[in-house]
Amino acid sequence: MALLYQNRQYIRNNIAKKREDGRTNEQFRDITIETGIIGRAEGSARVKIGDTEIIAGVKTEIGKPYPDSPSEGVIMVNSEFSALASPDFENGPPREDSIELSRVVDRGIRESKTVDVEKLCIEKGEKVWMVFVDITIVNHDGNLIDAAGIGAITALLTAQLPKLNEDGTVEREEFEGNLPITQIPVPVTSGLINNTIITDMSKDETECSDARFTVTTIENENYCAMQKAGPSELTEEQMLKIADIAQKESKRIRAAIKTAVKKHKA
Amino acid sequence: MALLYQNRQYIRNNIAKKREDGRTNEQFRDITIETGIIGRAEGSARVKIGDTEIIAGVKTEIGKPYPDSPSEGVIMVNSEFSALASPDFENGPPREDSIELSRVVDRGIRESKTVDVEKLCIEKGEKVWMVFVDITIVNHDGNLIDAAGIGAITALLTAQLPKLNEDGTVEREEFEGNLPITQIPVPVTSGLINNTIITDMSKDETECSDARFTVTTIENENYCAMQKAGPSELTEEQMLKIADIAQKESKRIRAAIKTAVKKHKA
Amino acid sequence: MALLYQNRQYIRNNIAKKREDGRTNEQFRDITIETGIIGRAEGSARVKIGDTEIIAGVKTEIGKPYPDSPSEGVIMVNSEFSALASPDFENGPPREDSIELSRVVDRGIRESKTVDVEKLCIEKGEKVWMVFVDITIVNHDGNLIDAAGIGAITALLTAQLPKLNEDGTVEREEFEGNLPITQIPVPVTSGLINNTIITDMSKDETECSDARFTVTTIENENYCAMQKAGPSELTEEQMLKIADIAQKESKRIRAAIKTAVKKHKA
Amino acid sequence: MASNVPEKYKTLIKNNKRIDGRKLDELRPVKIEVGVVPSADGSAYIEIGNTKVLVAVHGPKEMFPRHMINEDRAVLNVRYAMLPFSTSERVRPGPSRRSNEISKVTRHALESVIFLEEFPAMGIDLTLDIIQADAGTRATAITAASVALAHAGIPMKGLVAATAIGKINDKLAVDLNGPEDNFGQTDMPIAMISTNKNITLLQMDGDFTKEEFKTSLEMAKKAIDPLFEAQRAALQKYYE
Amino acid sequence: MASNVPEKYKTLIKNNKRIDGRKLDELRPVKIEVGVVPSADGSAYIEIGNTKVLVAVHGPKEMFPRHMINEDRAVLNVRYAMLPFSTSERVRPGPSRRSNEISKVTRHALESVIFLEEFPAMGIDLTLDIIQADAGTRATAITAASVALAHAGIPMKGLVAATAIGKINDKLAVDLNGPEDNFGQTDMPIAMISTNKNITLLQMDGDFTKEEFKTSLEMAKKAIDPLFEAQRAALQKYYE
Amino acid sequence: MASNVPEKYKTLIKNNKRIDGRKLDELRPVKIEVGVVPSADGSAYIEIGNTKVLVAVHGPKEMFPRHMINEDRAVLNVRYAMLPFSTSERVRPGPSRRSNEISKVTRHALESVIFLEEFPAMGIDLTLDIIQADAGTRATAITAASVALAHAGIPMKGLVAATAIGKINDKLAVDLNGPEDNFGQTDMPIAMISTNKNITLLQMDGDFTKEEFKTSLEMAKKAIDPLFEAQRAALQKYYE
Repeated sequence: MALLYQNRQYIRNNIAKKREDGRTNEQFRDITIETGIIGRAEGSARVKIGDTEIIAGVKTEIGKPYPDSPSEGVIMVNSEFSALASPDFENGPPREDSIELSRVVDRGIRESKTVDVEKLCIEKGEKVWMVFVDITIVNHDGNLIDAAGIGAITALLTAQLPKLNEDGTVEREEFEGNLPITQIPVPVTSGLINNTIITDMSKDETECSDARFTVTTIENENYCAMQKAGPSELTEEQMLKIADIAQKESKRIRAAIKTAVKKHKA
Repeated sequence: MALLYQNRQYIRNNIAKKREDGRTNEQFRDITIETGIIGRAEGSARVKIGDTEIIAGVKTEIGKPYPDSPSEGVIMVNSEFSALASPDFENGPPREDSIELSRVVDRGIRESKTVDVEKLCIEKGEKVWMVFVDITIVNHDGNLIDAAGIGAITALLTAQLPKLNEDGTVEREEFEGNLPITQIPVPVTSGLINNTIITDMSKDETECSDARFTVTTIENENYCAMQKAGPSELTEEQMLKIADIAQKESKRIRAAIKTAVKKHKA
Repeated sequence: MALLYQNRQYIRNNIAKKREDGRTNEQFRDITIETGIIGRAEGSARVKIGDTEIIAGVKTEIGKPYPDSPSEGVIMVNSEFSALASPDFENGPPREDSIELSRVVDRGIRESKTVDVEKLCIEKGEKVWMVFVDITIVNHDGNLIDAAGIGAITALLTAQLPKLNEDGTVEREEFEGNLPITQIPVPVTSGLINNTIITDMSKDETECSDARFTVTTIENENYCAMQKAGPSELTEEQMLKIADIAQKESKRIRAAIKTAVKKHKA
Repeated sequence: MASNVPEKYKTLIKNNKRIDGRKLDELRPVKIEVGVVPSADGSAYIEIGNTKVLVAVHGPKEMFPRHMINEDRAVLNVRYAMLPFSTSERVRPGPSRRSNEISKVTRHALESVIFLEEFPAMGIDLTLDIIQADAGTRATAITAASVALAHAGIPMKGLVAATAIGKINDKLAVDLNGPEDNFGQTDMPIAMISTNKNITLLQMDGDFTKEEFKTSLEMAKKAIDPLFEAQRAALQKYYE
Repeated sequence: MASNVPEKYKTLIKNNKRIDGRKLDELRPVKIEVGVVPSADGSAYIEIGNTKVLVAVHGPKEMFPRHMINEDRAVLNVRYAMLPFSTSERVRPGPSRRSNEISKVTRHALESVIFLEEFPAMGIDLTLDIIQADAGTRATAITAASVALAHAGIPMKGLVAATAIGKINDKLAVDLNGPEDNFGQTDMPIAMISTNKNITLLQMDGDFTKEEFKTSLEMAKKAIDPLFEAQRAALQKYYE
Repeated sequence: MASNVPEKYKTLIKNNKRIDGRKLDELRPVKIEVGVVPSADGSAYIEIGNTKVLVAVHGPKEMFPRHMINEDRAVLNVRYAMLPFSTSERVRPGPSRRSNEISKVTRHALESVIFLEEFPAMGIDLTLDIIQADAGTRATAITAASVALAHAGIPMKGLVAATAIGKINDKLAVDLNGPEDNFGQTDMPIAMISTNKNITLLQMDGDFTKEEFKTSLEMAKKAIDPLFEAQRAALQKYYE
């Protein structure tokens, strides 16, 4: 359900003083990360940030490489708003949001070379592993990009490659080792509401926001991906501030991912 | 044209006493089966049940097998409502009905192993025959599923495989023998109108019906496929009764199919 | 913007006496042809006829031949109305016009054997060159078919085939010679407005026209393609007259194409 | 007009006879039947040689989709489709660029004879299903369509029939069959109005001199008469 | 019902025990949880063996698309989807012929128990997401769906639950798992109403004698009771 | 940022000069022309190096589709497309995930400067056709777009221009060209408003330290000035 105009105005006018749920401006909601939740998937994760919940699953297929990168596997990240998650998706303009979510998470994984795609080559120019990360939004209470990004990397870190038979067929119930993952990118999104910077916005807060800025950080504290969204402009200072927050918060989240993965492998 | 409310009520109220066209409850309309009607097709049939008319045609192509069944050919049954058949198709909700028709006929042929798909393998994992049965509804006066099912199996029984040249190309004007058909499944559909079981419903009767139940029988009198449709519930007794009718009626229809095929091959 | 009824009537009533822009009935607007305008394309051209402007570009790919012509390359001509060209495209019934434009230009090139497709075969049954000619309408002031046809053949005449490496990959920055072009077909379209034959109609004139007739001529003055469009009938005499005009006008246009191509290759 | 002509189709004319025995100006056998689709408002089945087409008319009726309504006249909606089993290689169901274009030229071939202004804001749906294709499918469909429209009681100022003139082994010939179309030099489908022989459809691919084009139009004018007769006979037979 | 049965699945029953240790008339373990999707009006999560499904209900609410409105009653919109990672081979996102058909039979399986006439002109959206598939996805989804509808407060004359009866190694068995479905002889999903055990969904593929069909219906009637109990228990637990 | 870097692109900077001879903080040559599409309400053609873009504006006008109307302000509809022949490998016509996303960020890059509230319930269509792509297509398109909007007479509080800051051979550089984008380490397209240098678009892929990010923003602020000048000059020239 979209917010009423009055509620919008109330949130916007009071945001500088207090958030609806009492958090400080830069405070995340509780994050829980579960692994191994889907037996059919090569890797999987459930991520909750407050009431937001997503499921990520990794599947593999054998395919042909792209003509311009004959010795590289393919990685595709796809996120879909299930009708499960919110009735708004039926009526409103969801497709564009869904595409942006999908693209931001996809680029965050692919262009940051998180997966060493050269190790996914089976036969140059002919056969490579294609790795699909599919993300389903189960419940939408804001900050989908961060939840999806955390889910995607966690699912990849726990994923295994199926065994390849001599005759080229795939043995779906045996595995040959982990995916070649090189780093753990963590996206952190903050928004601007009535000129106040707010991190990990709820769905209501997102609807009241003027702009959003997602900054993805890797372990050495460098940034590997960024995306501004929303119609309003941001100042240089606001962007630097949000990037700072992301650097700081990503450490804690990365630690939680590592703990979940370690527990999974134990 | 959809029935007026008054006509609907009239049919429903009187169905237990008499059907519009004077048939008894379990009585089929006249069925005519013609074969070899399309010279370009590998096999073909025209089936009329009363004013309902369908055309079925078999075409073959060479394709790749599915990865999980590398030594099996592929059989696909597809039925389309042509705009020829009824103006309702333009406006109403036809797609879902069309998909159900298509799926029921498809499953009735495919999952009952009517075609021995292992005999359609040309080169394991690489090349198999793909057999397409396409059904077009020419005139719609009810009971499309039975007409389509009869048309599909008749077309398959009269179909021949094109000759395969040494170099892998297909010689479309020469043939190498029949398709490997193992049995003759015959669907018989009855419906429930105001708690009366009615077989081979006309289009008007179908619009008045609460539920339908299609039962497909093979030569040894066993059932090979069933499908309940429509929003109303059926009792166990009603289902057993409809299955009985199907067993009985299918014999007569199968005999007619065999006669048509024998005549075709003579 | 569609013409107002009054303007339509004015143009129709006066067409026999004078055209809006003062041309004689059979007179073309100025035609300009530029080549080599897109560095990424294997061949390209910009054609203006009055205010009508199109861009044509040739791209090549390696693909599989069609099963029924295993030793022939593939040529595809595709024209799209960009939203650039006119706001009418958003609302009106543009798709059908776009398809007709595309088909007429495509057939004019393909079925007239303008490209010797047998010379595009790399490995029989396995690998052939696929040549795509894509045409974008930049500004629409009528007579799109002639502009598109002139652009397509000019782009093809200036196009080169990329170098093929030993290992089957394509070297996009080196070339191995021209495309095998056998003739220069030139389409000329005239229309019927209130029973007067008018050549090279503007957009307004096209909207007032009752029928159009496109006649494509090759160098030996023979016709290689024709297409009547529009709901009105044409008499035999009108068709012969329009074919005559096409024969005459195509010479001048072909000379302009040749000049542009010669200049390009110099 | 393929490049690889099989041996047996290199000579398409011998002693002025074509491969199916016809003379150069002879149509294939024509068969037209009216009223073959009971649920339609008008319908016709046609065979011209091995080309077989079913045509149905629904309407005049409420126009869908609504935003395409024309307040001044009826809209003619034409849907041409080759059924999947109508040719050697299976045709994938659903519209293609080719079928969309043919739907459009077919509509234009028929619109000028129908008194569309008698049914403002309404729609007339015309479905053309090609059951078996052996060249000339659009011409055959158009010939059947005006019969089906007449059967539906839609007022027209004349009938429209269509055939093709082609060039094979350098000679002009009427109503090409499959091999003649595939391995000949030129194909020109043409539709005319019964009352004045004016042309409502003309397409050409191949090669014609100016003289050949002129002669083709003359040949079409003559060749098309038996089609108008067959149309009238079929309608008459139906109403007898 | 594939033709190549791996060695280990040739014997699906040994000493009257099935490969997962169940008796022939025994359901797989069932777990139902209510209210798992906070933003939905009703929701349920279900596990039956290794098949896992999430169901959400939104509505009754304004009906979209508008032209599908029924002025006399609510329209039940059902969307069944297998999530891409729910099976061995990835499922491409988006509707398929199979998922469209299952959406339809699922709607029919539930409509007769819902008092749709209480919400004229409105829509009830039912989303069924298969998270993990190990046979029986439609039956499992239907069982969860009537719980989610109840949770959404939609009035119903009874609950609907579903299971499957199958034939494996020539014996009838309840609630097939993945290998039993793939390498068995027959699969018959069936849905019943809690109040009268009438049948709202029945599909069958494979091979049944008349007697086997009769027996199957009897087996289904008995086997389905624990599902109704699990449904009630889940709702009760939620409201405690 | 591909993994296989050809020998000739391993060194992208030599003696502080880039492969096309530019300094690190130097834009490629810029050429802007106004009014190139006569039938549009506003239009611009731009070349930045080898990247060439045509932009057209239609509107403010009636908004389609109707259900997307905003009663309080105009809706900006943006359609970004790479023409099929604009890159080495042909681009299939029609929208892609990439083009949809770029359409969206481009809309957001421009909306905040347009006085959309002056045209309630109307639509402004902005078409961006990439004719030739050599990196920076979205930045180049945005720079042209605000010129085309001005040409269409749409009131704006400032112009928007865009460029990219990248990292190549570990050094920051302005306005990457094709090989620099393909074989460099980082690409950050950025759009700013002429009046206050606030940021309306920023995307980044690759690797930046915190310091590099800060420096990049500073570099962008300086580098973008010649683009604003080119925009103004093009408009001025048109109206002279």
